[in-house]
Amino acid sequence: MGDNYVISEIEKDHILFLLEQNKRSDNRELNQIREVNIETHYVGKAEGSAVVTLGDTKLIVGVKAILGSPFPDTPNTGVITISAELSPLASPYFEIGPPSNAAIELARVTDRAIRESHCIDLSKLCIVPEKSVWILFIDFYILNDAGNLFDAATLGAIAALATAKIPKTKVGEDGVVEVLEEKEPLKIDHYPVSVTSYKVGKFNIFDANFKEERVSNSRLTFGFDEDDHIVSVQKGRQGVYTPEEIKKILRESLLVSKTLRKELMKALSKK
Amino acid sequence: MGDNYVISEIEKDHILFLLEQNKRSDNRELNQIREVNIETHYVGKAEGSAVVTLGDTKLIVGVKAILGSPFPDTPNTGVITISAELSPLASPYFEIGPPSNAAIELARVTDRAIRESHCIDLSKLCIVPEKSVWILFIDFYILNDAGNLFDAATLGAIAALATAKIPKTKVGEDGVVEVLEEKEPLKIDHYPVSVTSYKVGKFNIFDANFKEERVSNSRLTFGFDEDDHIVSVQKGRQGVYTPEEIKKILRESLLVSKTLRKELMKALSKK
Amino acid sequence: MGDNYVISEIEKDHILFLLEQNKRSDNRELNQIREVNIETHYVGKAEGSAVVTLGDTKLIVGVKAILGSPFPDTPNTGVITISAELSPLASPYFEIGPPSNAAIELARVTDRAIRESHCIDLSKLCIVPEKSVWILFIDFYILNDAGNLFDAATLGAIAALATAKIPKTKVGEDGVVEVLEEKEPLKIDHYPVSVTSYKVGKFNIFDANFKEERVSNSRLTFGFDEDDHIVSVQKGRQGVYTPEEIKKILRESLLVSKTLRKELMKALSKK
Amino acid sequence: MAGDGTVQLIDEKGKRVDGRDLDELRPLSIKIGVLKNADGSAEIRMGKNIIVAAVYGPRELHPKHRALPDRALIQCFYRMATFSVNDRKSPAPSRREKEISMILADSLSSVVLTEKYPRTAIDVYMQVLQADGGTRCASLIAASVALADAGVPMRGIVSSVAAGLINDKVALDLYDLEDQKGSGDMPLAYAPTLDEISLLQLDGIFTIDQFEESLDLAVKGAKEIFEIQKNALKQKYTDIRADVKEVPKAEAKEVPKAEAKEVPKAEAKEEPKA
Amino acid sequence: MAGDGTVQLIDEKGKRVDGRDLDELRPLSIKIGVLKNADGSAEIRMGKNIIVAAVYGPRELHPKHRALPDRALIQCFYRMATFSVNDRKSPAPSRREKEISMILADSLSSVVLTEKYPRTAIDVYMQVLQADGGTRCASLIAASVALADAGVPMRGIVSSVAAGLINDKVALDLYDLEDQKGSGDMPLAYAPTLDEISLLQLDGIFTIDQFEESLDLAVKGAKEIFEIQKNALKQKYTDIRADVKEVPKAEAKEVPKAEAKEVPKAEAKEEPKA
Amino acid sequence: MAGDGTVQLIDEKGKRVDGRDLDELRPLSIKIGVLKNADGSAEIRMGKNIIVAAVYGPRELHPKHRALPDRALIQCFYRMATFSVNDRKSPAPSRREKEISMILADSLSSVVLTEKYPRTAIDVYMQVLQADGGTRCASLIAASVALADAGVPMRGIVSSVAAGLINDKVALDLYDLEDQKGSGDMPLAYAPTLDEISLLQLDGIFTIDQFEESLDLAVKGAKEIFEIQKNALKQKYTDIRADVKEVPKAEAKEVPKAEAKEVPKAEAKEEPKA
Repeated sequence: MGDNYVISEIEKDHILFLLEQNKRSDNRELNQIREVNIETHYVGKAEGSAVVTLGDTKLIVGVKAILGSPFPDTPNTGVITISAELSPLASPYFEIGPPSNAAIELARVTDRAIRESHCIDLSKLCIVPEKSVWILFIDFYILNDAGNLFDAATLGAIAALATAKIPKTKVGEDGVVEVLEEKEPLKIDHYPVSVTSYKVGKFNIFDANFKEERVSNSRLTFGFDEDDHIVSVQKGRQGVYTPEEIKKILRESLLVSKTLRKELMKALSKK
Repeated sequence: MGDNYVISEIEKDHILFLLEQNKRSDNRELNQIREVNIETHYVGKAEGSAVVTLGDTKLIVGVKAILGSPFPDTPNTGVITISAELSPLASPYFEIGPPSNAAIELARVTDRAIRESHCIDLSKLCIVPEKSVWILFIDFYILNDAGNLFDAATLGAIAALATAKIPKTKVGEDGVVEVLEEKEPLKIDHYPVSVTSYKVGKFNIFDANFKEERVSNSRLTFGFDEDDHIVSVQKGRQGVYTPEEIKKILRESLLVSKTLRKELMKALSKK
Repeated sequence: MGDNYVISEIEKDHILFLLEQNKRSDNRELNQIREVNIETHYVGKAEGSAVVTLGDTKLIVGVKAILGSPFPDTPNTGVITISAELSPLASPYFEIGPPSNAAIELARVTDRAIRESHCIDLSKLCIVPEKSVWILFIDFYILNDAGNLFDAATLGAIAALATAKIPKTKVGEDGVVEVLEEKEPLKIDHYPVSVTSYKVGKFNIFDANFKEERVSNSRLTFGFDEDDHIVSVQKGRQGVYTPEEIKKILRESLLVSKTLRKELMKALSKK
Repeated sequence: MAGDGTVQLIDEKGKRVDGRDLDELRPLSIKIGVLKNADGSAEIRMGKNIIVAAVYGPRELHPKHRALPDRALIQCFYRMATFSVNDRKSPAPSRREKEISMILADSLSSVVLTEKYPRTAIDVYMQVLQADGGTRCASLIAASVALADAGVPMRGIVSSVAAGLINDKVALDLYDLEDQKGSGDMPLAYAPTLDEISLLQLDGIFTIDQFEESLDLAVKGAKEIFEIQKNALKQKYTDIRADVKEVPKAEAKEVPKAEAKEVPKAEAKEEPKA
Repeated sequence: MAGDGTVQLIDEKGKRVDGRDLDELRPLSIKIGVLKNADGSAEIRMGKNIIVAAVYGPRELHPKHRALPDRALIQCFYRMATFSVNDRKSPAPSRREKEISMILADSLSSVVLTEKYPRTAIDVYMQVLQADGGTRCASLIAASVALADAGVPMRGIVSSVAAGLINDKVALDLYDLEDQKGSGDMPLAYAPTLDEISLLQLDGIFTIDQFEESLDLAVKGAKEIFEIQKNALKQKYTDIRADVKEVPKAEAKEVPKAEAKEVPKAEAKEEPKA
Repeated sequence: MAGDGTVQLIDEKGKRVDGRDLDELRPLSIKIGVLKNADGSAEIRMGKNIIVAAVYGPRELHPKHRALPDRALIQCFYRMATFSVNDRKSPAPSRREKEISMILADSLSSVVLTEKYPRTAIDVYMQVLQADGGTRCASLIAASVALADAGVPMRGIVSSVAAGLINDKVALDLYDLEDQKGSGDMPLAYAPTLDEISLLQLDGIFTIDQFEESLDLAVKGAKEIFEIQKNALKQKYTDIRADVKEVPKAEAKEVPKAEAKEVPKAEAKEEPKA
C-alpha cells in the first residue's frame, strides 16, 4: 500500500539475510501467523461488527442492513456490498481522499472470498421479489496497518456477518414491508478465510508485517472455505511465480487457513 | 475567508492603534454597523429573493420551492436547504471549485439561525404526508465580500423568505398534487437576525469590514429571535474567549440585533 | 484540442508558405477532404455503431437504447444524449480525467447537428407518455486524432443511428412495458453532415489535419441537412471573421457537405 | 429549439408577443463599476436578464504551468444562479456552462491586447442572476465593458446579440419564450470598430437566405448595443471626473495610462466605420 | 434540534432517562496509545460514543504551498464510520463533517505551540466508530490527549463537553435521545488551566439566562473531564516508566526532550488556576 | 460467477455451446500498428471481444513527483466503452476497471526493462469496444504486442488467458455465457519464454485438483496464444521490410536500435524453452 514509503537497503538486506537462515525479524517461522484477536459486537448501532487485530494490524468491520430494491437481473436475491477505507489514521502512508487503488483492491478481494464462498444465501435476504431485499453494507476501517490487511479483513468480514442480527420483517397485504423490532441472526453457511503469502527474494512468508510487505516482490492471496475449496485468488505486485511455485504455496496456504479458521471459530463460539 | 490573503503588519498595527483610542478605520463606533440596504423581489423567477448590501458587502439570496418527498423520519414536514457560493466574482481571495470550508460554514451557520428560530412552520410545507412536501432551496451568491458575510446572509435569507410566494396546490382524488397558478406568501413566525463580533487584540467590534476581519483572532456569531432568544451560536477562528467575555459580548450583540432587525422590518414593510 | 501542443514556427511558416501557393502539405486542394471510410455494425452489443476514418483520424460511435422516463416538460418524446471521450489512447495531447472542454464542445456541437436536423422523430421513441420512452445514448470514443474530429463525429453519429435497430416493445394491460426480442430499424428522416473549415492566415481550408488545426486561428463548423438547410453553426478558437467571409465560407462548406453526404449514403447503402 | 413553429409569436401587425418589432432590441441598461473588489465590473439588464460581470487581472495565474509565455490567458466563467431559471438549476457547472465559458473566452481574447501581459491571467466572471434568453450575449456585453472598466487594453469592444427565427421570420434578440417556441437562434459577437465576428453559434433550421439575413440583422443589432456600451463607459468616466476624490481604477492599477486610454481612443477614431 | 419539548426526559425525581442527574457527565474512559503507527493516539468512550483519535506530526505538509511560514498548520479530519449511526452514513465526507473538522482544528490550534514547527503539518484524525450525541466534544477530548501522547508541545489541554436544554432545563452532556428530543444543545471547548473557550456552538432556543447557565455548567463539566484526561496521561507515563524496555514515543520522535516535557510541566504549574 | 451450475454448457459429445472443445481457444486475431499517433498499438479480436491497445512512451511523467528515480513507471488504463456490454456501462471508471488496470500494470511491469528509462512513464491504454468474457486477458495480449510495436525493450512477451469451470469441468478461455453460467473463472498471465506467471485471479469454487488442472490448462493456452502474438509481430516486421519507404516506429523513436531489437532476439533465443 503506502506508495510513498521507501524501505532502506539495509533493512531489506537484513530481512533477506535472516530469511536465508529461515528466520524472520520478529522471530516467527516463515508460515507462522501473528497473534490473532477478534472482538465482535463492538459497535451496537451496526447489525454486526468486529475488531480484528493481527499482531499490530488492527481494523474494524461493521455490517449495516438496509432495505432496498434488488438488481433487475437478480430479483430474488439480496445484495452484499463491501468497501474499505484506508484512513490516514492507520498509517503515515495513507492519504486523505477518494478510495485509493489499494483500498479498492482490498475491498474487492475480500468481496470475492465472501461472495464466492456463498457464506450467506443471498436468496434468504429477499423479502418481496423484484421489490424489496436486504442490502448488506460491509464497511472496513483500517485503524493500524502493520501488514497483511487482506487476511485481517476477511476475518473481520466473516466475524461481523456471523454475529450480525437482522430485523425480522412483515409484509402487509398491500405489499408494504414493515421492519419489526425483533432481530434474528444471519445464517452463515460457510466460513471462508483468506491466506496471503508474500514472496521476499525466493522465500514465501505468511502473515507478513509491514516491512516484509515492503521488501516483497509479489503477493498471493487464496480464499478457502472449510471444505478446502479455493474460492478466490489474487496475485499482487510486480513479481512473478512459476506454476509449480504456485501449487506449492497453495498447499502451504491451505495449512495456514486451518489455523486462521480455528481462531475465527474460537471467537465466534464466544458470541 | 480568503485563506491566502496576508494583511501587512503596518495595516494591522494601524487598526489596533485606532482601537486603543476607541476608533475604527472607517470612523465607526466599535458596535456601529455600516449602512444596510435590503432590496427584495430582485429576481422574478425565484419564489423569493433579496439583495443585501452592508457597507460594500453585497450578496443575493434566492428561494426556490420545489415539490419533493419528505425525509422518512419527518413525513409531515417540508424541507429547507441552504447553500452558499463564494464566487471568485466577489473577492480576489475566493477560488473556483467545489464549496470551500468557508462557504460550508456560512451556509450552515445561516441555516442554524433560520431553522432553530422556527421562523417557518415546516409542517405547513407538507402537502401529502410521506409523499409530497415543498422543499425550499435558499441559495446565496456573494457578489462583493467586504466583511461580515454571516450577518448579511441571515438578513438576506429572512428577507427572501418573508417576501416569497409559493404556488397553491390541489390534491386530486388519486392523490396527485397539482400546482396551481395562484401563489400565496410564506407565513413567517419569527424574524431571526445574526450578529457577529470580531475580536481584534482585546477589542470586540461589530460588523467588521474585510481588513478588520483579517486582523482579528476570533469571531463570535449569535442568532437572536425577536423575543431575545438565542437561537444559534458559532465561534470561529483560532482565538479564544473567557466565559465572562462571552457573556459580555452576548449583551452587546443583543443590542446590535435590535438595530439590524429594525432595518430588516423597514425593508419588509415596503414589500 | 491538445492544449499543450506547440507547433514549431518552422512548421507553421511552411504550411503558410504552401497555402500562399494554393497547396497543402498533404497535396490536397484547400477544399478537398481526405479519404473517408465508414464501417457500420462494428459492435454487435450496441444497437448501432460505426467506425469512421477520415485520413488518419479514426473514431468509433456506439448507440445504446435504454428504457427510461421522459423529461417532465416533454412527456411524449424520447431522449437523445451524446457524449465524447477524448481518450489519451488517441493522441499524446489528450489526458486521463473527466471530460475536457474540448470533449464537451465536440459532444455538444455534434448533438446540435443531430438534434436540430430532426433526423430522428423523437416522438416515435415514446412508448407510454409520461412514463416510458427510449433514451438513445450516442457515445464517441476517439481512437486516433489526426484532425477534424467534428466532421468525423457527425458522420459516425448519423451512420450509427441509421444502422441501429431498437427492440420492439409491448405494453401490457397493467401498463408494464415488455421489451421483445424482435428489433426494428430506427427511422431516419434527415441526414445531417457537418463541415468544418479552419482559417490559417487568410486561407480557409477544409478537413484540416492535425498540424493545420494547430496553426489555425479560427474554426467554423456548419451542419447541413440534405435540403441545404443550416441546422447548426459553431465558431471556435480566438480568431475572427468578417460577415462577408462567413457568407463565403458558408457556400464553400455547402459544397463540401455534398461530398461528405455522398460518402455517408454510399456507406449506408451497403448496410 | 423545441419549437414546432405552431405557436403564434407575431401578430397581424407584425408585432412580437412583448410588443417589439422584428428588428427591435429589448430594453437594455448597463451599470459599470457595481462591485468594489473587482478590478472592473458591470451589471446588465437586457429584457428580464440580470447579469453581473467582474474582471480580475491581469494577475498571477494558478497553477503556473498553465501560463502562456507570450501573452495573458483570458479565463471566462459563465455561471447561472440556481434561482435564475424556472426550474432550480443544479449548482454544479453544467456542460452547457462550460462550453459557453469557453467560447466567451475565445471571443474576448480576440480583442484584448493579451501580448502586453505575458504569463498572467485575466479572469472574467459572469453570474446570471435571472435568465430570459440570450444570456451568453448579454454576458459578453457586460464582460466587454467590465474589461474596459478594469483598464485592460483592447483593440475594440465586443458587442453581442442573437438573431433567430420566429414563425419563420428573422427577428432580433429573442427572449425566453421566443427562444423556446421559435425555430432557430443564432448568437453572434461582433466588434463594430473592427468588423470582426468572434462568436457565432446556431441551432434550428435556417435556409441559406435566412442565415444571411440573420447574420446581417445581428450585426446591425450589435452596432446598436455598442452605442449603449460606449455611453455607459462615457457616463462612468464623466462620473469619475465629477468626483475628484475617487481615483479611477484604471490608474490605480499597474496599467500604464497610455494603454488604459487606448480603448476610448480606438473607438473614437474608428467610429465612422460603424 | 427536532425536539418539540413534549417528550418527558426528566422524571419526577429530577433524573434523566439514563438515570443521570442534570449536571452529571456520562461514564467516560480514555485509553492512550492505542494505535502503533500514529505518533500519538487515544480511544475515548463517552456514553455509547466510541471514537479513535490519531496524531501524525509535526511532519512535512503536502501540497507545500499550503505550509505556513511562521508556524505549524493543524489539520483536523473528523469522520463518522458508515455504521456509527442508526441509518448508514454515506462514506463521502458530509458538509457537517467538514464544518466540525474546521472548528476542531481552530480549537486545538489555540493551545498548540505551533510556532515551534514552522512550515509543518500536525494532522489529527478522529474516527467516530459509534455515535451517541456529543461526538465533536468527545473527539476533541481524545484529540487533546493524543496530541500530548505525540509529544506536541501545548500551552494547555483542551477539554470539551456540551450543555443543553431538556424539558426546558439546563443539563450537562446530552446523549443521543436528549440531543434529538431536547430543545437546545451547546457544545463548548474549554482549557481549564487557561480559562479559555476555544469552541462554542449552539442550536435550539435559549433564553439569555439559560445560555449563561449552560455556559457555566459546560465549563464546570469540562473541568471534570480535564481531570480524567490528566489521569489518563499520568497513567500512560507511569506505565511507560514501569516498562523500561519501551522507549516513550515522545523521545523517539525528533522533538527535543525539553519540549516534550513542557506539557505536563505547564499543567502542573497552572493547575491551581483550575 | 452467478452460475448455479444447472445450465447445460457441455453437450453429450463434450462440445461447448459455441462448439469448442474444453481445451480449445476462441478464434483470435491480432492487428499491429492500427493507430497512427500511438508509439505502438494493436487491435485484438478474441471471440466477440474487440479491444484496442495503445502505448505511449517512455515519456515524461506528470505529475513529476510520481516518477521513479531508478526506472520507468508503467501505467495501465483499462476502460470499457459504454456500448461494449449489454447494458450501457457508466462512462465513469468503475472500481472493477481500476483494479484490473492495476493488476495489468503489475503484469506488464514484470517483463519490461523499466530500469532503462528512469523517471519516465510508459502508458498503456486499453479500450474494450466489445466485451465477450476474458477482456482483461485479451487486453493484456494486445498490450504486450503494442509494447513490442513501440520498441519498448522487454525480457519476454506476456501472454494471457483464463481457464474456468463449466458444469464442474475445467475449460479454457470462457466466453461471456460460460463466464456467467459457469461456476468459476481463473484469469492468468504467463510469459512462456520465462515460465513466469505475472497475473492470477480466481473466483468461483474450485477443488485443489480443479485449480491445478486449470492452472496447467491456462498455461498451455497462453503458450498457444504466444505463438499468435509472435506471428503478428513477425508479420508486422515483414510488412515493414517490404515497404522500404516506411520507417519502422521503433527506429523513429529515440530508443537505440540495439534495444529495439532486443525483443525479437530474446524470443528467438529462448523459444526452445517454451
